[in-house]
Amino acid sequence: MNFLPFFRRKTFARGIHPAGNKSTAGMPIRRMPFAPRMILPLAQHIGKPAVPIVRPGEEVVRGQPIARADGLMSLPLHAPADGVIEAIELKPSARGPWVNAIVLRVYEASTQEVRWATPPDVDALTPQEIVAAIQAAGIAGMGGAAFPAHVKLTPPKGTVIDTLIINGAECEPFLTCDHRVMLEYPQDVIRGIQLAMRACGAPRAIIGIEDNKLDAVEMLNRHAPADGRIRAEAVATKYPQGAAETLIYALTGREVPIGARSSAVGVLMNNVMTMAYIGRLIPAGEGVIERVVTVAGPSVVRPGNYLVSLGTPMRSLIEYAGAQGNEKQIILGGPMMGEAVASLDVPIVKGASGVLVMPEREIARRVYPCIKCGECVSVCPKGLNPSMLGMLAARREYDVMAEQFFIGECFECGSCSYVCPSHIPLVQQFRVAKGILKERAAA
Amino acid sequence: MRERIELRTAPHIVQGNSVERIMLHVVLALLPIAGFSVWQYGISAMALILTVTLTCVATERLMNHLMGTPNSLTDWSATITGLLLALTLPPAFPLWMAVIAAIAAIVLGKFLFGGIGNNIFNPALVGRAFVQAAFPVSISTWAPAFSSHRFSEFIPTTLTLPLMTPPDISVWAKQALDGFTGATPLARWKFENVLATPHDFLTGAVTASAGETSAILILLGGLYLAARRFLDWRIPVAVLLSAALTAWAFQLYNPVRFPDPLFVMLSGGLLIGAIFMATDMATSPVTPKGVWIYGALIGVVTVIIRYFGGLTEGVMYAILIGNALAPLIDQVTRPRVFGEIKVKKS
Amino acid sequence: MSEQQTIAPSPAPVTPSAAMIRTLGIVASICGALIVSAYQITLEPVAANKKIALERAVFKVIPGAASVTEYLATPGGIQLGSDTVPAGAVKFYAAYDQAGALKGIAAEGAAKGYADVVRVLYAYSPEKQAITGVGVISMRETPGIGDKIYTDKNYLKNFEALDVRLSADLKSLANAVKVVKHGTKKNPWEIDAIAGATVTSKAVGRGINESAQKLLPLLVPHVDNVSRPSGRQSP
Amino acid sequence: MSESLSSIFIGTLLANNFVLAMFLGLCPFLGVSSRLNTAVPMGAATTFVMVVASLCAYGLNWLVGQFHMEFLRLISYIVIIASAVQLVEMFLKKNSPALFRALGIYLPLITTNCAVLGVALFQTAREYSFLQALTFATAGGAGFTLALVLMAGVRERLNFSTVPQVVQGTALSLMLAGLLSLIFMGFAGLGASAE
Amino acid sequence: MSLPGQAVPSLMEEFLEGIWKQNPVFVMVLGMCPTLAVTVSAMNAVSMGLATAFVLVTSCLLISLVRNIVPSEVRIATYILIIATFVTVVDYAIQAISLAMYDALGAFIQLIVVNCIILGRAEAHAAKNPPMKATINAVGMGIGFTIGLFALGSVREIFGAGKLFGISLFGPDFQPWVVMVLPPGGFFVLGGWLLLFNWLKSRTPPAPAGVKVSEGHAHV
Repeated sequence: MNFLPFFRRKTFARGIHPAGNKSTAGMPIRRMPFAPRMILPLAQHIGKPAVPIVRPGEEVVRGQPIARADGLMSLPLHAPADGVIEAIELKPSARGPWVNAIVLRVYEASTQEVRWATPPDVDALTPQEIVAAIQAAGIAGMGGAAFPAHVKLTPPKGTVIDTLIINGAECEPFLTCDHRVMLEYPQDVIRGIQLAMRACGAPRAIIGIEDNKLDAVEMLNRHAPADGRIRAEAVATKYPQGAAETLIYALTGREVPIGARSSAVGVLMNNVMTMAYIGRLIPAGEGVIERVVTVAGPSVVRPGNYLVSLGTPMRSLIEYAGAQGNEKQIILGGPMMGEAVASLDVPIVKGASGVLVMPEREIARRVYPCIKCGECVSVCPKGLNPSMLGMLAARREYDVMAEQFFIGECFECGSCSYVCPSHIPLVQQFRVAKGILKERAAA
Repeated sequence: MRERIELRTAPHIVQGNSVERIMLHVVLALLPIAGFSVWQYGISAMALILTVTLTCVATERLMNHLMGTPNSLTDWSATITGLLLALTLPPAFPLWMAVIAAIAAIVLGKFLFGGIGNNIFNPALVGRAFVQAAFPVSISTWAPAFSSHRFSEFIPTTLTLPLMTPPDISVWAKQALDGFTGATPLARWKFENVLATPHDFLTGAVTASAGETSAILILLGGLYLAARRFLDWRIPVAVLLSAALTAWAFQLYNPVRFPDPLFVMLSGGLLIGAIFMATDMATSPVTPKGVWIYGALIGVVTVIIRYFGGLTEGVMYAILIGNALAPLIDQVTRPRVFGEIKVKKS
Repeated sequence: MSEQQTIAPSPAPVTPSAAMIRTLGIVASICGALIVSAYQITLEPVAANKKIALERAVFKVIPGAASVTEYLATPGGIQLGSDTVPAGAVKFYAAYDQAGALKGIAAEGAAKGYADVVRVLYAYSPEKQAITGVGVISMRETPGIGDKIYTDKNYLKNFEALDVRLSADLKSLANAVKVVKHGTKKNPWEIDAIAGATVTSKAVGRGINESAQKLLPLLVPHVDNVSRPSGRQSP
Repeated sequence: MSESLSSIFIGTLLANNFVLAMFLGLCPFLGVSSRLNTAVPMGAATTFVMVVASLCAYGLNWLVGQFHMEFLRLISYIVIIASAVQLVEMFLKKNSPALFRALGIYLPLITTNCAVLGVALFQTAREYSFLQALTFATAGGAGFTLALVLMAGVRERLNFSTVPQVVQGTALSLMLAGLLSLIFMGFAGLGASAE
Repeated sequence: MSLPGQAVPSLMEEFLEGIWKQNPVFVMVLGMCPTLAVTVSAMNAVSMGLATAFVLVTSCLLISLVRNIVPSEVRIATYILIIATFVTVVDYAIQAISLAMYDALGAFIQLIVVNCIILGRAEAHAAKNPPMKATINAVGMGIGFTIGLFALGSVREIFGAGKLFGISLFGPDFQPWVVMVLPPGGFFVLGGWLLLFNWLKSRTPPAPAGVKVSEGHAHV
């Protein structure tokens, strides 16, 4: 028996404590009006891009499928509003490269009503049918990674899943969309979890929530069924608590071995908002056409949590929320792991949990040589040595990084860069290294 | 809405710490100690501190120029090296030798390896070890603290002409302060079996290097820096703890021959070494376990050199030995990578 | 760095053993001849050099001496010196003045100092039963500190009349020669250490004590045997 | 002079370290100290040969003394060391191929390592007894290994430093050796005042 | 050493090779044990240099003479035997000339046996060249080695004692830098010389062609 959790808050080793900046946590979710033009990239998820099933000039209604999944590792797309398909062409993506997207001109008269739904008999669905329904709804992981949810809920052959972990940690500063969803749609969350448990065969589910959101813990526990198979638990507020390995460790004490997936220790993990959308969309037989997005950052006039239609360009979103004029950087996602967007035409996609509008940094950050202060070593949640990795990366010794220093284990949480007093762009170097290693492995 | 947006990579927020901030605060913590030594030893100590610090800074700038590296004075590291070096020298040290020490510190200790962050050994200690080897007599010539004319006249050795042998100051020192013995508390214990009291140490009424005797100020500076996370508190704790435990064990073994742990902790440069020198980031290990091993090693080696070596003081060499071992310690104590379970040793 | 470059013979055509042995034999005989002739030629100059060096050292600690004779003190009595020193024997030198009268005895002491072994030659006066002088033969101590053992006048004063009387049973020194902390010398058999060069000054004392403890019990009962120069005597 | 074994050991290991204070075995010290995984076997092999050479030299010295042929001492030492290395090599090759492969390339180099001949010459000059000689050789080898390992650790870390171009190469190694030598001066006197 | 395919070097080139292009101390960094150990004064340095040069020249000559009759299996043994012989000769010669010098150089005279330069020259040059050429090359190497040792010894004596060849340079009040005659000083001074050469080399444009100076140092 492990009694430790009784005396210590559930958490993982190391990590950092950035300022929360969660002022939007108290703001209810508000719906944002349709933008005049929606941009819907075909690849809003990890895997094969969707295949368009509409042609330019075709009229669509809100909720209508406009692209189909291309195989198992793929998801369909649904029209977020009534309108006409304007084009299927290359558009800028958050990461920079231009990608194929369906452009939809929205009719001004489009209503908020979803006009395309095929509600199933939820209670009669088999696990396989639930998985198929989740895929048909086009649900991707809504925490940010956008991994197709149905794949995440299919345990690999031969593994037994005893615990489904729901990630409600929301450890990134600024972001509060998961928090609001848990507070405002607890029934959806619980219903989604129940469906997910049926899909993957897990006998129990634990919702991990950082202890700066005890109201959400209480809310979900209140709505959880009495059989006790689903319960919400508080974990320490610490970054990166919401990463898969760290949250699984905090809640179950199990360590996912290097190179293995979480199913190896009998666990599957999904984001809480994904659960909410499963719980809402599967019974209704609808597809994902909108999501809750936190709009925050020092340069926003009206920060808050907005229900935003997928495909809404940054420009429209920021115009609606208001910018203060000193904005310098738009970040899609959280401040620790999010991407700075290259263009204001970049749209909200399924994995976009937040839009942060940041001002210019006050002081120029001069990069010094590594002074071996060891701060990065003392914060790396994976127990890596970022200082050494950084020096190796600077010398392009990528193989040494992989073989002796486990660069493959780095999930780019950014803790090392956050604390580095020499301002070395460690995460950036690691990304380059991992990219090159991947290329070499493929070659 | 401006179209010019900037692209940076994650993370987009930072802790706001920086090398120059850390270093600046170390300088601030050292200033009171330097001030106390000027109060103790007068204008000679002042001249020593200024000469060494300015030489360090000038050498750093010159090396920047020669190596074609950017100006590194703004990171304050050369200033720290200068202050620390000055504080470890005897107040009567001839200024020309102090200049040599400062040049050796910056050139041999730092730029040989490529400047800040790359050095293997603490530069200030390299400088001191160099003059310890070069001028063994001058570096063990001590001047009395609180002599009456300390603010109006230099100690005779201070202004020795460059390259020349400094004069014998024993007669002057005896006049300057009645009953002056010319030996540090450690030397007096080692060779004469006379133990200084904690009171002597706390008031600075002992013979020592310029910055060794202000125990309270050193501790306060250390507490300040540790509280603001500008130094790794584990290192001084490990050094002092292991030195005290080793001294205590020896005292249990032979209470007549070996002094009490408090004497060991307060005497010599153990405090300033543990707090300001062993903690030098570039030259100490980075792994959590390694930091403890490193600190403990310094404490034990200090006591062993003091008790059994030819020198009276071992802190400097103990830290340098720790520095030399730090890369090995780091290799041996690599933390377990998360998920590294029963990993096959290749 | 060429680690790979070894001196292992390369696989060449095998040479018959006889040829190898013959060649090695030829080379070895050339070498042998060279060495032996070098040894023979230098034998005398080397011996003369050694003699001069020895005399210079002995005359320094025993002023007024004009000749030196090497002896061995053995449990069986005093013998003339030879190159090999049998176990239990101690080598010493007797110094005589112009007239051939014994001026003093000199012997070597050695002990580990600060950096390496410190070897000293001390003069013993049989009539005073005391050590009357000391000189350094070799040392590698820190210049400026360790060399105080032959520059520090106060320290050298210790050896003007250092008491090394034997105990009543003539088996050991009545009082072992001891180095005491600077400024605490009370007895004539004590040596006042040099402050700041304690390790080296102690080594000198230890070396003398060790040597005297061995030599004097063997020498003193037979000291009359060496009162006049005999045998191998320097001109 | 009777020097205690512990005093010989500590003194030879630290204060009078073969490499850093007596300049013995510098070529392998500078050549094989760039990586830890070659430094350790090199140190071990050298230590082993030093002990063997010391024992042989002790016996040989006695033999030479018996026949009053001091002029053959040097030549016989170097021959016996070369043979000892050869024997060790053959022995390892036969009985421990793994170790032989690990040390293989270093063994021939040890013949011309002056630390090995140095052990033989110094123990003769200091007239060490059998046990003293054995201690001396072991400590000498351990000291050689210690210096090698320290240097390798430091040099491996310097791989990641921006060492200026003019310093790189042997100059840096020498400067590092100088600094290590400076540091080892702190051990001076250790083991000397053991009264 | 001459590389294959290169024009055969003249005797003058053979002679100069060891003095400058392949200086054993500064370029090849060989034979460092005596280089550092005995160079506490210029006198010791020059004596050691000459002693080594003597062994180098005589053994190279002898090795060159017997090079054609020595089977390759026993060649190293033969070389060591020859070198050890001449070292023993030098050892006695120095004892006969000056005992003080013999004491100052200590065991390092006998350690000439394992000086990498000598065995290296024997193996790489004398064993492949006629006596005349081998001797001239050895003389050059010996002089180069002596110059290298003198460069070290003079710097160490000037700083460490304020003297050169025992003659005081700065008057009686000079404060010696003791570190220079201690082991670290030896490392620092040789390191400093190498730095100086590196620096000079980095300032001059690289030579167009010719013998490529090997990096680091070779082992024999």
